[in-house]
Amino acid sequence: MDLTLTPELTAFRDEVRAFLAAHADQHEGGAPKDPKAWQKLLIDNGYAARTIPKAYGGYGAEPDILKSRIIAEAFIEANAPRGMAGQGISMLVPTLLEVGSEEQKTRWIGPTLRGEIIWCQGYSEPGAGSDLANLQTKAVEDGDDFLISGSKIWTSTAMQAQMIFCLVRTEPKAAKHEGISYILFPMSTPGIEVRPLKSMTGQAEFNEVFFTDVRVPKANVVGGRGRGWFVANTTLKHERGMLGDPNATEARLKSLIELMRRETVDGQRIIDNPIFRDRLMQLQARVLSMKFNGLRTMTDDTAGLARMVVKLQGCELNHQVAALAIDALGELGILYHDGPHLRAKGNWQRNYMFDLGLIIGGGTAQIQKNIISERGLGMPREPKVVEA
Amino acid sequence: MDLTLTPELTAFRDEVRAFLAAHADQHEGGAPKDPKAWQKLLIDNGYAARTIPKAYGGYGAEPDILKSRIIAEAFIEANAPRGMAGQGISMLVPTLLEVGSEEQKTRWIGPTLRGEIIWCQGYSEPGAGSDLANLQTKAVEDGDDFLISGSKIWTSTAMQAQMIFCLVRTEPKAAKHEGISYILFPMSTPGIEVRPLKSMTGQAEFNEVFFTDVRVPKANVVGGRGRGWFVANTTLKHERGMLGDPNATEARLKSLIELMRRETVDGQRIIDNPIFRDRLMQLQARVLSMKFNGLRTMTDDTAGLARMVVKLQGCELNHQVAALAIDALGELGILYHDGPHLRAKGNWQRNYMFDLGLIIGGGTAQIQKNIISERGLGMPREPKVVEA
Amino acid sequence: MRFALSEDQTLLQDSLSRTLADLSPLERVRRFADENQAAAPDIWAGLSELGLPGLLVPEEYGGLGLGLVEAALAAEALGRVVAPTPFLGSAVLAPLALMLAGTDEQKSRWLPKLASGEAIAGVAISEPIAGARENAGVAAANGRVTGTALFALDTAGADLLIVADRTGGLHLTQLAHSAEPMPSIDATRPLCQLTFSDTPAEPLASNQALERLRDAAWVMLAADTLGAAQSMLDKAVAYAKERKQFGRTIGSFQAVKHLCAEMAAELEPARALVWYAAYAFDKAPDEAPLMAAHAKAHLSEIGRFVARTSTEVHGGIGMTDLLGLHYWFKRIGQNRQLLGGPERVRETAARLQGLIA
Amino acid sequence: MRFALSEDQTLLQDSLSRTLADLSPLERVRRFADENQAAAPDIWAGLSELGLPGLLVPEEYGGLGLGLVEAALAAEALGRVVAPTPFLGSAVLAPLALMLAGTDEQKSRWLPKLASGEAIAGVAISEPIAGARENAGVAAANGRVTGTALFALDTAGADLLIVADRTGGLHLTQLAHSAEPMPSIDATRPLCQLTFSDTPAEPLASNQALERLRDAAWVMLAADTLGAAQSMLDKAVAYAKERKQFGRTIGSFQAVKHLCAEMAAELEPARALVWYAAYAFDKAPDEAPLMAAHAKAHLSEIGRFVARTSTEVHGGIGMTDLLGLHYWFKRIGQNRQLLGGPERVRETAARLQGLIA
Repeated sequence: MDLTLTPELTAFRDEVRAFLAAHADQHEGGAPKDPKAWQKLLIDNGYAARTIPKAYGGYGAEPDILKSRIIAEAFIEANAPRGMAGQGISMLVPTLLEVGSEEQKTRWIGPTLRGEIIWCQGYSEPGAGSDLANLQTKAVEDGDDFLISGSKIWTSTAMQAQMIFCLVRTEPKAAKHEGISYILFPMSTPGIEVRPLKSMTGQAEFNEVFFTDVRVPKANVVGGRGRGWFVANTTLKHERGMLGDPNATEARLKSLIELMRRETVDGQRIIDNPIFRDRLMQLQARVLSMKFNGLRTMTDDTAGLARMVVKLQGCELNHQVAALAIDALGELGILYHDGPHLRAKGNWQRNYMFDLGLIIGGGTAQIQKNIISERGLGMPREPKVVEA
Repeated sequence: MDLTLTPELTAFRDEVRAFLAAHADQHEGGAPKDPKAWQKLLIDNGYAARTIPKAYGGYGAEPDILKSRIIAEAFIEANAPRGMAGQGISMLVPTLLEVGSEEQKTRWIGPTLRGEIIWCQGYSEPGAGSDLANLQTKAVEDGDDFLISGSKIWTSTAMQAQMIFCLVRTEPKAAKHEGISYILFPMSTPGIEVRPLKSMTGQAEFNEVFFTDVRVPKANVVGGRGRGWFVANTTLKHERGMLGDPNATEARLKSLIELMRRETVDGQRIIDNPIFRDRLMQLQARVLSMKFNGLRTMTDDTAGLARMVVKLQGCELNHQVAALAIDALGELGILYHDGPHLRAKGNWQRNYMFDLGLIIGGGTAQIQKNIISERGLGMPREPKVVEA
Repeated sequence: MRFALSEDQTLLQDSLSRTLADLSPLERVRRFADENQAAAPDIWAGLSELGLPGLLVPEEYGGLGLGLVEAALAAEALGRVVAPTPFLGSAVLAPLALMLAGTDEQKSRWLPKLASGEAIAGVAISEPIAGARENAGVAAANGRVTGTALFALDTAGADLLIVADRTGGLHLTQLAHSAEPMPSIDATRPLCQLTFSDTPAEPLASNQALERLRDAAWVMLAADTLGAAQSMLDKAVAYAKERKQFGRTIGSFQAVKHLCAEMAAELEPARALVWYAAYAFDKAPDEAPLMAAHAKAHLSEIGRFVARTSTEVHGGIGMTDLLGLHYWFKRIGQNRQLLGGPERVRETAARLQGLIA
Repeated sequence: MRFALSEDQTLLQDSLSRTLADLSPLERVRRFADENQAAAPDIWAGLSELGLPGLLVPEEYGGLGLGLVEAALAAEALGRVVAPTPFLGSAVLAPLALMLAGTDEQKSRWLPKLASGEAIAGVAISEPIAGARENAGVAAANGRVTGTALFALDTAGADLLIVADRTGGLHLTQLAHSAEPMPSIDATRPLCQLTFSDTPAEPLASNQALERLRDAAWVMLAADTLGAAQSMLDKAVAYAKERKQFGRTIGSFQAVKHLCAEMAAELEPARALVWYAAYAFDKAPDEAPLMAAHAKAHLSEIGRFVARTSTEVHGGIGMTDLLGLHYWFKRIGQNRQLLGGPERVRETAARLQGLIA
């Protein structure tokens, strides 16, 4: 156990800091002035698309978890925006790298990294939530094409996206997990309708997407026909890990402490209320646990279970941090939308609701507990039932 | 909604109070000086065995829930001991009254009420906990007798009992719930061995009882051969209701408040610690809820669900009250057994453990939740599984 | 002795529920919220036909002369359908203030109009109860009030306002210098900021009136949460029986069943607490403040649990606007904080028992 | 940078666990508890062969010269098998006290004997850390101590005692006027009341020594709970896989699976917190007090949850003495309160960050 940096890593950190200092004028308030230029600058210097081969538009470095962490920390320190995110970069690109054809890699990865193409994800369906594999969107063969019909839900960037990566049932007679293909197509293809889905926060964070005989070449399948379930699952795991990011939680706890120091009721600071302060300390212990747990998962081979609990614990913790903020604000905590008394633009209430959504989305808490008990603790799977 | 007493009930309350005042010399510190004489006095005046017919040694009054409550409150007020309890009186007697033969009623109820016979209960088995109906103790026919072999567990008064009421499998070929009989026999019958079962509290609150070819006349079956499951279930419900008695919880909360007013750390009273006080208030709201819920179940026909949750909520609440007492005591809270610094003879720790046992016993919290969801909310039963 | 609803009370609740099903279905609530309506006179007019505004008003002033138990049943019914009405301010707190502290003239002037639904009353009592934020608070002198009151209830189209000053004194005024909306999570009960500047106001003379208003408000908010939470449980159970995943209704999974059982186990005893708190307000005034505090705080806590758990049982769809489940979620959330969050209310509960040095 | 056990650390933990399996199986623990033994010299002698008593003692004094991370791993291993040993007092707190505040002479006199296991040290620091009960506390003057110290650790057969006075000063004494057992729930770690009456004692001069002892003790108690709770989870999972009810292993019921998953989800991140707290004690002294406090308080809370939940998964049998599960339950319960319950410890955590006015 040694958390000090080697001389090599110390030098690397200095290098990142120097880069950030030199380019501090290119962003403001945590956002780049020119997003595409900033993205190019980051890729060129290895601070975005770091481990993606140069041939496909990345920087081509060896994977190094510690360097990634150093980069992350230095960017937070400098309040500098990271490279572009989005489902294309975080989910499609790793998938293509793993199972895409040479042509698919060459064609899609570069433009996606450079922010020229925005993607959305077509996995979930209204009838299949936790039971993702039960998807019904069908792709019927028609010569060299498929005709795709059905609908998808929780498609977050569908309104902006030029392209979609989508799971469709290409082999209706195959078993549940084996008849699915992972396929790419433009959102401008005729037969696609996008309907925004307003969430409880009041914003349309998600969409429904409806397909009617959408014509897509068979060549757009990634990873082989009928292999879509397995292709998708690799990156789903990745997504679940992201959902409990302890750095974000730590930042929120910091804001909460500031809030409690600043706010008063009848002239008494909230932080001086022992009941709220005790709850704050309970949450702080949890935030630190998740932070060190995250540190551990990066460098400890025995941390399988530690990795598996991140989504469940991290999302719950975010929700609890927001709950304490609302409670600490008292009546001010119910304000929302706008108005002179509103705090933090209503973000505490928004997070309280949005984080509950994250507890449910990306594998509900119940599904997470199934996974932890079955894969983590080796307990029996849900037995098959006699009759549905 | 009217919680005032009618003139008739007011008069009844005065009568009970007068009785208690007149006989206050017959008990001390909450216990009768002569238990059997006290029991007789109570039965003769209708304060024990109140609704049991005179022919079987009871008082013979009509059931009246409000009068029962008035009696209970007056006895608490006067710190006077109630009539004898025990599984014979609370479980066997109601069962005999409902399904016993005339001969069985005449023979057993009177002596049981008078405290001349102590009973123990033989329901649970080591291999069948929550799955009570899966019992294996077998009763093999031998002429007019059964030969009983097997074992029982959680038999609380087996060391003192003269008699046992017991569930045994008399029809091995019948379905799980239909081959069981409810049978009575003396604990002095050859072939019975009792082994005390030490619990985590350090005391032997329970026993295991082993049977080897214990000879019992077939005539000792109550309620018909093969009907034992249904015979037993009537009184089991009764037991479950008793396990969450809100009066007992209220008394404990009162002691906890006294404790918190009295105890100090570094000279500061515990009750002046806002964190403990807030937890106390949370529990007080729950105690009051359970108290009024109990009141409601006595007089409200629509209180089916209210009745169903008593065991789950009441036992949990008792455990939480004890937990707060331990926490409020701090380091003193871990003391046990004896010693000059021990508080309340170690009862807070003992209750903390014993109440956890009650959360588990008499239908675990999980079983209770199954019952509430299935019978209370009409949700589907656990589906049958394909393979064990 | 009977701790159950009387036949009349059951009838009241049933007829109210039936009427509300017509007057305030989800589509109506949605329109109210989406259009940021400040008041729903259609709903209030319909409820006025049942006599709801005059529930607590004595018969001599044209009301039904009922007690807080009946008001709690009404609040529960309103919470069940998240109805947008000025019930708390106009039918409970303002009539109580007048009955407790009004002169005969004030009563005659206002109670009949409030009872018929002809007049609406807003109420601003947050500062002395929940604590002052942003230095808000109202000062009173010589029949005039000056200052700011936040979180004022039911002020939309109000014909009179009941305002508490910093010392707890109550005042009746017909004019506010300005009323600014305070947009909150629960669009079904709009809140306002009132600013007074030497505004004429009639004092309502009584020492304990504010405490009684507080107790009544706490019981009403608890009852509203009870109703809203009961709805959320009912909706979760219904959804779980219908929705299929993995070839089974999700209601057959033990995890889902147990979540529903836990909601029921929390709610059912809480119902008895709310009933008793209302009963105590009417019949056992010594116990009333403590019971009101416990009802408010406890329902806030279990309301939060039920709101969250029911949403979880609904899965992703529970997070969207499609089923409108969030209206209940937010109503419960708003009740939690209005007129004091549970921590503050429990502090009062402790103080009422002499547990605070 | 690596936040994982080193090869040496893994070896240490493995060899300790293997040795403990032999030295301190359940039967041995049971005998210790049933016979109210005050010390288990057989176990301590066996562990001394591994060098455990000298884990923290510098090599120049005959110890292993390791850090608190290794001590935390040892505490975890001891907690896993609820071993009755004077580890906390004799191998952690007393050596630390000497190293932090002892003179060269005191170090030379005691550290080698402590390191070899030849001498045992008791520690009495409860009053200035957890608060004084029953007016206990020790006063020191002119090389003598007078007063009562409750909840003294590892005093059975102790050759020396480290005692904190009311002002937080530390003293080394070889004589206690009297030592009365304080029977507690956890029979594996006997506690004592010490009474001093003008008893000769050598002052250990250092201002911050007591704070360092407190931090170390908190981390050790957290690590002990981590080990005990991990055992309880392992036992619950094993039992659930084996026990059948309703024709299925109970581990196939979702309710039971989820209870086990919740235990794992709580414990796994807590492990990282304990590691970091120990690491900070060794390498990041500025962070050490806060991390120690959080580790102590957090493990107390989740330890209670795991102790209760594992017992529930075991059903009735978990409540009996048959499986001995209660030794773990009680060990966790005792760790929770020793040297301050979580509420008090969190108050310290807040104070350390300047969050208390």
